[in-house]
Amino acid sequence: MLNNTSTNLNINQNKQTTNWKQKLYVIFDKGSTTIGLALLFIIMSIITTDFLTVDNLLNVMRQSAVLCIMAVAMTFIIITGGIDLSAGSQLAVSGVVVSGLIVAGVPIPLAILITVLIGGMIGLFMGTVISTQNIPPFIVTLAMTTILSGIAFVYTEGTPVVITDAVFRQIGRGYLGPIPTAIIIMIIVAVIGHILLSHTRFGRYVYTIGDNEEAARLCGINVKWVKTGVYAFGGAITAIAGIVLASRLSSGSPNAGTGSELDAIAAVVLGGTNLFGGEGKITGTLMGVAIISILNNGLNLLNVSSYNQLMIKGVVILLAVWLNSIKARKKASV
Amino acid sequence: MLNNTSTNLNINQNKQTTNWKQKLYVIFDKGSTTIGLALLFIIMSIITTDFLTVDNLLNVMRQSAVLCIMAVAMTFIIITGGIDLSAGSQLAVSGVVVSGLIVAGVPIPLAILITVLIGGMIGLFMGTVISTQNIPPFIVTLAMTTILSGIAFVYTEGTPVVITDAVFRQIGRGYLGPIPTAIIIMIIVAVIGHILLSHTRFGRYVYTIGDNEEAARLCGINVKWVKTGVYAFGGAITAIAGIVLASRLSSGSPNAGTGSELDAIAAVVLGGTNLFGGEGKITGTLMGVAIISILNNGLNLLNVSSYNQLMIKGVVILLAVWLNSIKARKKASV
Amino acid sequence: MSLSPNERGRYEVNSPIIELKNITKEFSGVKALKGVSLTVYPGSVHALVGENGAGKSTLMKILTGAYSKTSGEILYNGKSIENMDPKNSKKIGIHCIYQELNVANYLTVAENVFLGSQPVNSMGLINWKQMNEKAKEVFASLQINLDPKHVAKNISIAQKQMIEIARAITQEAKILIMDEPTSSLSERETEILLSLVTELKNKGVSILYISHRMDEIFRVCDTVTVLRDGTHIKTLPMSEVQNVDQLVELMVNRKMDDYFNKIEVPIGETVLKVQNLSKTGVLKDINFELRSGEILGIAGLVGAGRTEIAQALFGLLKKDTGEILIDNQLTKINNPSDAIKLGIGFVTENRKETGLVLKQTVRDNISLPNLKKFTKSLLVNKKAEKKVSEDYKQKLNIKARTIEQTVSTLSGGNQQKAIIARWMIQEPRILILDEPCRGVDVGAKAEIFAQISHLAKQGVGIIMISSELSEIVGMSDRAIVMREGVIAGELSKDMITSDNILKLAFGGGISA
Amino acid sequence: GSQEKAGSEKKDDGKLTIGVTTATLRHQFFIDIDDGMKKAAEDAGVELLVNDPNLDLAKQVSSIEDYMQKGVDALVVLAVDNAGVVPVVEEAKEKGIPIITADAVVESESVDTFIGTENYDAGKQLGEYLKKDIETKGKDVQIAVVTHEQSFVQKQRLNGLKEALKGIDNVKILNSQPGYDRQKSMATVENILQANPNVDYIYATAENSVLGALAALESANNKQTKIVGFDVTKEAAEGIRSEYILAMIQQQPIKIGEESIKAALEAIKGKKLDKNISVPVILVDKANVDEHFEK
Ligand SMILES: Nc1ncnc2c1ncn2[C@@H]1O[C@H](COP(=O)(O)OP(=O)(O)OP(=O)(O)O)[C@@H](O)[C@H]1O
Ligand SMILES: Nc1ncnc2c1ncn2[C@@H]1O[C@H](COP(=O)(O)OP(=O)(O)OP(=O)(O)O)[C@@H](O)[C@H]1O
Ligand SMILES: [Mg+2]
Ligand SMILES: [Mg+2]
Repeated sequence: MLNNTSTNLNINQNKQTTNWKQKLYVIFDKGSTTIGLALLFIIMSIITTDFLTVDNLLNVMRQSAVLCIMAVAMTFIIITGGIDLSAGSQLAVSGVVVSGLIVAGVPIPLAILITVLIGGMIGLFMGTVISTQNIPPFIVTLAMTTILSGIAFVYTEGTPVVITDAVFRQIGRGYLGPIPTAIIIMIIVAVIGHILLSHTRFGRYVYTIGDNEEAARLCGINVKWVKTGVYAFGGAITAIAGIVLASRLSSGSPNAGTGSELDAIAAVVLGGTNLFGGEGKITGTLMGVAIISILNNGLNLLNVSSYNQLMIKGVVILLAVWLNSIKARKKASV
Repeated sequence: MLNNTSTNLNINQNKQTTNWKQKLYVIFDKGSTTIGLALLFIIMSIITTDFLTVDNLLNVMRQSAVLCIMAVAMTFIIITGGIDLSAGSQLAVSGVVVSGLIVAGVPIPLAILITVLIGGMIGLFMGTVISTQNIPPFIVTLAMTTILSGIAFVYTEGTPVVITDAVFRQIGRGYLGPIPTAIIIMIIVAVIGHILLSHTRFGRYVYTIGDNEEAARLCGINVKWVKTGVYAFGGAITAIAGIVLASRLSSGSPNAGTGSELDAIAAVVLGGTNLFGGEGKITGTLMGVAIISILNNGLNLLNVSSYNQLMIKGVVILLAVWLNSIKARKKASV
Repeated sequence: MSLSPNERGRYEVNSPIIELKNITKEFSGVKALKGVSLTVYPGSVHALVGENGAGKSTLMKILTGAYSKTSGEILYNGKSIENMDPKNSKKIGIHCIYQELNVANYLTVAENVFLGSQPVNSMGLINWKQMNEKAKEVFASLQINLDPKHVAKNISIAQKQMIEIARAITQEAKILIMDEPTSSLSERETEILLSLVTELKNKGVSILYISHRMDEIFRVCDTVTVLRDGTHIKTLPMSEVQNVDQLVELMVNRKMDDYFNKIEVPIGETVLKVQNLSKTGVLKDINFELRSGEILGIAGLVGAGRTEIAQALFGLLKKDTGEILIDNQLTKINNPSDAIKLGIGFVTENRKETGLVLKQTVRDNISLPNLKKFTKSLLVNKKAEKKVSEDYKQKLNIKARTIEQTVSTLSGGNQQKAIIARWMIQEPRILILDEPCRGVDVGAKAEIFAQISHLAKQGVGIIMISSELSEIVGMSDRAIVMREGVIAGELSKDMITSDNILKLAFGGGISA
Repeated sequence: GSQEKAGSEKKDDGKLTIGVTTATLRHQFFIDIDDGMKKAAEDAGVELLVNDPNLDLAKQVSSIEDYMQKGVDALVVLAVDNAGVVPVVEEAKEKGIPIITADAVVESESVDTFIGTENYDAGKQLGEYLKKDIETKGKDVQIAVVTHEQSFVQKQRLNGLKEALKGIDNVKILNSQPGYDRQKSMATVENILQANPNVDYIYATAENSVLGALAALESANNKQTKIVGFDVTKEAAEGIRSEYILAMIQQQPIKIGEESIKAALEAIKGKKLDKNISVPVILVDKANVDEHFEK
């Protein structure tokens, strides 16, 4: 009896240790982005007293809302093996559209709805071209960048459209209780994105297409539809980002957002999504966004001079991806 | 006997007609970029009298020299399945370096040599990181963009370095006989690039790696070396582009060239190179460069206002790639 | 030809050219090889057999340096070699035809033959002319008709396999590893390959030969090594192996009596009728029908158009003329999705390119076309999904640690099983299997055939394309034989014999 | 809580902090403003924080938010865009931080003062000069425009010049052509010269487009066509001497910088400032170039 018990104990202990080991392994295996993020967080907390305050953390989150929403859309697109270089211009277009509508007196909810629909239509157009005409997404979206940018400039004649509506401002600058509205919107988008990607058929098809398009087709998946759907969804989500940005700026500017697609792509890749498609997670993207936002915030708080910021940012991103790649290399070096 | 002869004749005739048909087929199959370019050329010649003059054509070629040299380097990189988003910053760095050296009194040939070497080293660094650390080129070169840009700004403190040396100015502005020097440099680089890519083992390894990296490795190709070599070569070539640009502008500016990597990538893709690697040609790239340069030139000649230029450029690039993709779809739908 | 005991003695006196000693290999904590040793003598053909996942390919990849070993020693001519990599192994004359084909799709056929060692002229430039001519010569010697200038992308998998074989010949290797070289070849090419193996052996080349086709092992091999679950079971000269059953027993560790598990089931109504199907240059006037519960074998040589029939049925090949009727209803099948809706399932011949979703798990791969079944109120029910996948992992004996293992890390045969499982869950009315047992071991084959029979019993009509005559003979209720895009003949159950199939395939007639 | 503490700590050692968000530090003009501010801050013994969003509006807004976290005593804003910073600036003002805008006007009650060039007026001034030159020619003239139309400030300069030339009917102003950086501007001007070899003037609305145009004219050896534009640098001064450039508006960036800091300090002290502190521009041509730029 006694013997038996001790054996049981032993077994349990063994189980526990392996569990622990496995967990550690999993953290390192799947979560080296986590490590990078944690490192950055700790370093920032130590070297500047302004960083680790509730206020500032909310501030960082609020700042990251636009990027985060964009990055959620970008995650879907990149997992299909695509890319969206026009996301920044889409931001500008939707900002300009929503402010134009509001200034024209359209009620805010309707204005938002129309803007999101237009965003979806832009995505739909790109998705259709990409999936039916067999043109690389890189080039379609690159061309769309200048087209959309041109449209935004022609529409506004280069002058920002100013929104004076106080309610609209609340979207990007207001609070719901103690929490900034922008953060709440960001969380909702991320949660929807996560569920869609990981727990629905559509999401699973997105992965499959990015991995082996031919296999997907042979399994009866309507590859064209799914791809088109991803870009349409991406366009709609990016329009939401554009609306939040317009609210933050209380204006729609054709200049706003240019170049932010690169930040979004960087966040997605930092989060472990494979640029060649087939692999990735919204949770990873959130961490990638956090890394970029904390880095920007920290460098500002530390008052690093602008040229040095350029260099430091590059180096940190490189290091973070490198940390993340160690697991990949471990796997590859079989 | 007679019978025999006639049969022979028949065969010969058959051969000829099939040859003709084949040739037509080949033009359409391989050369829809050619068609796009030809269309653009014809349209421009018709709608503006200023386009089709020897002077203007030399002007277009001279303007395209920098882009073309960059695009040759980019072609190699994209065929391996990579990308170089830092090419624009490399342009700035090499411009700044060469002008700094010349202003410091270093003899021009030496200054050029050093600059090209530094360019090669930058490429070598990126290539090493990409090939040994298994980090996606997109992200490595994106990070390098800000790092290099930062370096160029710190080095110059943001102020362009002015070159007054008349000999150096000749590189970008001078003539050899009736032909602008820049065009000659461009042609030399393109020819070397073509031979290297299509007629040497190194070049064929570049294709193999982009096509099937695992196969390349298992065939005993040193994938890491070849990849690193491609980026190093690319860096050196891009440095040459930077030198030509610095000479054209008579100064090295840390701002010069930013964003031009996207033009280079667009040119390469317009030329039929597969963004996923394995496929592509220098000759195609030349045509892509021509499309972009003629477009820019034509829009200026036509006095199209700058916002409209944005839109038209996007649309034309989209159309050109679309034309190019028809063949791909034809093939795929067998 | 077999060696006299005398000759074999001579080889054994020879010192070994390669010795693998105590090789172990771990993949993220799991041992794929547990101390395997292997000795290879010059001028002999050494067979490596074992179940799917036994570790054969892994052992060979360690020998070529494609994988690094966890521990153990590799000796070449008695000298220990550390840091083996593909480049080094190539240098010392080891060449491998890997199980998963390694063809660069956008390069030409000739370049693929000379991949990594294209001939160059004195200036260091590629000598295209010489390369193309050499490639042509090799193809001629292999009796295959391939244009060296053709881009490799559009050739069939069998032709890709032949490219690899051609590559192996041009390398003039001292040690040649062939990992299931015949798995996608039909009779004719297999014959050519086997005679090539003998020829090379006589030239003194050592050959390591992996195959699940037992008859080949008996025909060309001198020695056989059996692996099971990553351990070395036995090495013995072929002369000491009495029959296939003995060898199989060593492999699977149990007695096997029936390889096919064919159950006779009553044949039902016609479910599928193909009429006058034609496609210029590929298929000509194809007519046949399929009944529920029937297994229809399609035989023929590589390139005869078997796969194309399947593709036409599945909406992958645009036909020029012809009708496809299901349940006597005219159908329009423009894409796979149409076909699936009509109850057709299709296991393709090239699992890597058209089947597997490599970055995903075994579960994902199994459930892929069946997600609709697991979807409850918009969300995928992972529990149900897991249960079914787990079920089929057991049924088909898929060797994976868990169903959450990435499918790319499974052995070739087990990947094939996962794909077959995918379509079984679908519960199709018509199931097309294109080389269903490509790379599957004898034991697992029996399991798959049992499942196929089981499906037939449930009334599924099955079309089975196979290059292995024994499979057609053992499983079919009826067979059609293709030759150059036309149906050369149809054989009723009692007429299905190897002889008859071969005669039709090669263009002869058969006597009733 | 901790934020106030950080602020009070700074007050303890008596040092004031001014947060600057500039438009970009990649152009000489803004670098000069930056130099002016640094100099003034050093003289006054205040700590200067500088952030460079490099023309990204969202980043500029974020940087102002970050300054609020840090608790700066005053903000100097060189707005990337005249509208987008309004809400965040108002938020800062609500927290009691004085707002100084420089270079680009920001329309808001919260702004204490604006310091900089009246770009529209400066454009007009250049236009008046040009008008005289055109009148001496007494023939039809063509003016090509090289500009970065996406820039608000450059647009004002263009509008100002157009206003001045209104009413003269022998002037044709061509459509604006793109010229963000030097390389692009140079190519644009080369192309313009192909289409209109007889173009009389090139109006380049900023430093880079002037220098790009200069490179194009120099390389074509074209002294028929004259450049007018903004922001004289050493290279441009050389261009004025060699008569490629007819006249230019020289802003006083260093002075703008200095004035901004001075204004910020006064605002911190609680002084009420003028809404507009204009820093005059200088029109530089061959006659006075040597006064302002050494050879
Ligand atoms: N990259 C890898 N990562 C993890 N496990 C692997 C990897 N490659 C192979 N394995 C595992 O190693 C074992 C041996 O696989 P191997 O491919 O050598 O089998 P095999 O004998 O060649 O089988 P088959 O006859 O099916 O080709 C299998 O259990 C397989 O899952
Ligand atoms: N996508 C394609 N483009 C051009 N030719 C093709 C394509 N696919 C197949 N072919 C050609 O069609 C012919 C028949 O193909 P395939 O070898 O697949 O036939 P098969 O009878 O199914 O042979 P098996 O099943 O034994 O491989 C071959 O000559 C092949 O080269
Ligand atoms: Mg194997
Ligand atoms: Mg086939």
